[in-house]
Amino acid sequence: MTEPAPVRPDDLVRAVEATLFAAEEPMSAEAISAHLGGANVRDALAELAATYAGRGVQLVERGKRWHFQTAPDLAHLLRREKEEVRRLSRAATEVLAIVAYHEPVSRAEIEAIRGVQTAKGTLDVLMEAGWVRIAGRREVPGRPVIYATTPDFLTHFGLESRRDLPGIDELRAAGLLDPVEDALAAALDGPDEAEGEDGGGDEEAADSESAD
Amino acid sequence: MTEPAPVRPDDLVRAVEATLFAAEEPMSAEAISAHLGGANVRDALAELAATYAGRGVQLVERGKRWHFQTAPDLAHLLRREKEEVRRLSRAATEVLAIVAYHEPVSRAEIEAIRGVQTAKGTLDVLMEAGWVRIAGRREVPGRPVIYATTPDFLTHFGLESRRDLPGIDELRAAGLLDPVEDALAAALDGPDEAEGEDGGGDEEAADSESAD
Amino acid sequence: MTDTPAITLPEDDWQGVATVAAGDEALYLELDGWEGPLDLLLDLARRQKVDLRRISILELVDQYLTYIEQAEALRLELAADYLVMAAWLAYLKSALLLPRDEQADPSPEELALRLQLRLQRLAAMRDAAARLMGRDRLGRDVFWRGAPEGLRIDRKAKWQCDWFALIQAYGQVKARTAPVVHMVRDRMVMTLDSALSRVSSMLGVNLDWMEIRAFLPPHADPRLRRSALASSFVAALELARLGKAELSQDEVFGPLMLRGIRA
Repeated sequence: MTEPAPVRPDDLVRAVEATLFAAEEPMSAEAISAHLGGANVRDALAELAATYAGRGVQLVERGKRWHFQTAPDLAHLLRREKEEVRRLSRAATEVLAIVAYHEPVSRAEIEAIRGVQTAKGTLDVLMEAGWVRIAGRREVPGRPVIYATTPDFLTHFGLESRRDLPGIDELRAAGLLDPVEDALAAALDGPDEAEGEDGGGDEEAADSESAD
Repeated sequence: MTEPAPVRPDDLVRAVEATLFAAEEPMSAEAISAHLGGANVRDALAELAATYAGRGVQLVERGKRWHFQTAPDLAHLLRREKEEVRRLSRAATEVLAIVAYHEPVSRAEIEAIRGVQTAKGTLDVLMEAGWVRIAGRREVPGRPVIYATTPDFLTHFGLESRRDLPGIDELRAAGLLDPVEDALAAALDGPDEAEGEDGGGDEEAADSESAD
Repeated sequence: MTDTPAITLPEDDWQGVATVAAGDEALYLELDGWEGPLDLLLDLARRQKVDLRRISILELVDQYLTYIEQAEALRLELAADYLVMAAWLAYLKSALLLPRDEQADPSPEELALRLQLRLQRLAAMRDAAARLMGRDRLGRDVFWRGAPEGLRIDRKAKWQCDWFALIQAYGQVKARTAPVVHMVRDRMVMTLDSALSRVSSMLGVNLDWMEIRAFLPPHADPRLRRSALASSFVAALELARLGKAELSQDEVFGPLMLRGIRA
């Protein structure tokens, strides 16, 4: 057998459906296409997602990768006796949130937000879980390693992209994702802002942020 | 997890769908029912099977147990074959030639002709390539397996039949039977000396050698 | 900024200590559970039950210092960073209460604001983490297919070999393993005696250097030529030994030159 023959259009939706059903991992549109002899699968994916919407099984996109999963509202029926999900320490959940909302972020920046040193094992646990990866080094003195989340993180937490992180727009608008120094400078700047860093100042920050 | 509450009828089809999707093994109707708080799932199973009929994924019953599977006509999508062109090794080429000239031939005979031991893998490669097959056993003590070429062998090498293989005399005339050492010596010798015992044959062999 | 730090709230909004008093014991037992002073401060601030932007830094400082003092009274061992924070907060409190010193830089209000901003950020991430963990998580709330068939790509070798390689291989097997037969053939030879007489007579008529091949009989059968060459060479050595000829060869395997010596 030579290179797979391109799949005919009328079979394409079925082929994409079967491929994703059989796959053991989420697949990008490119990977599906490569598997199916180079067919354009965008429309088929959209059609399938619409077909499955509202069913007990759904087709979802997470970080540009697609997979089938059970509908969230049926969780109570499917939850198994032994939970498959790794229990994270409070420190690990906080670090994960900080990485997700601030990425890419260095360890020093994580520690500045948490006010404590981060145990070596904390980031390791998140990397072992496949949710956090090293994303390079920051080009500042010392060239610290910086961390970011992975596609598996989005898959696990049911996020189509980082924009879906809960409350990220509000946090950004409130300046709560900016470093303390920036927020301090903004608060101490004009007399208006200084008047109420608790009030109008923040709202102005929100406006300017959302205009971005 | 406590006892699952009975599922409302309108959700039952979705629940059965999700349950079977997430199940690691095929489930009987009774098992599904027990999982869903005792609901009668027969109608739901029938409805689901009808819904999925003709899709890329199907709900099938096998020995009273239900499971989802990829549509049989799309099974080829699950196992893609990718071909890589590889050149036959020198040893395998020799073994193939010996089988072609001497078939049917046992491994011991191949080794006797080659003058070296033949790795088991070499014959396996030739059989994987589809050029050599097991042609039975020789009725001698030990009943060794004997090998012969296949029709694919003739096709691949563009031969009408094995009789098209050049005979020993033709090989000799082409200088292909000259031992490598002799041909080399002839090539290094002066033209006058080459005149000697072996005549012009050496020079032809030398040419073919140097053409390699 | 006004004289009173904006972050300080009216007294009547403050209701912290009463609730904490009952929980004293629990608080101490939890001390190990806090991840550092900022964590403890955030917990205390949240007990004020107001928006973090409106907490009273002064009250917060008092509460923190109270707990540290009580912990010390109970001889609980406190990590150094808790004590460092206590010292810093004590300084902050005094600076906030004292008449404003224009020279102070950074101003106590700025320090208080910085602390407040840090608490806000930590609180924001703590909330975000909780919301994240509460999402529909794979393997807990939503599930993969339980038994996917899996996609496999089998790599299959497509073997290549051509006709010439095949017969060449066979030829070489035959050549390599053909029994080597030595047959002594009845061959034409030139004896040493005849070579001696032929070479010495030719040297007599020619004074120049001559290549040894020139002494061989012309138009000889090729099989005879080889024998003649060998015999003539030995004859040349013999003549040289007798002082009747000179031999010269400029390089190894080069032409062997021969010249007669007049007696």
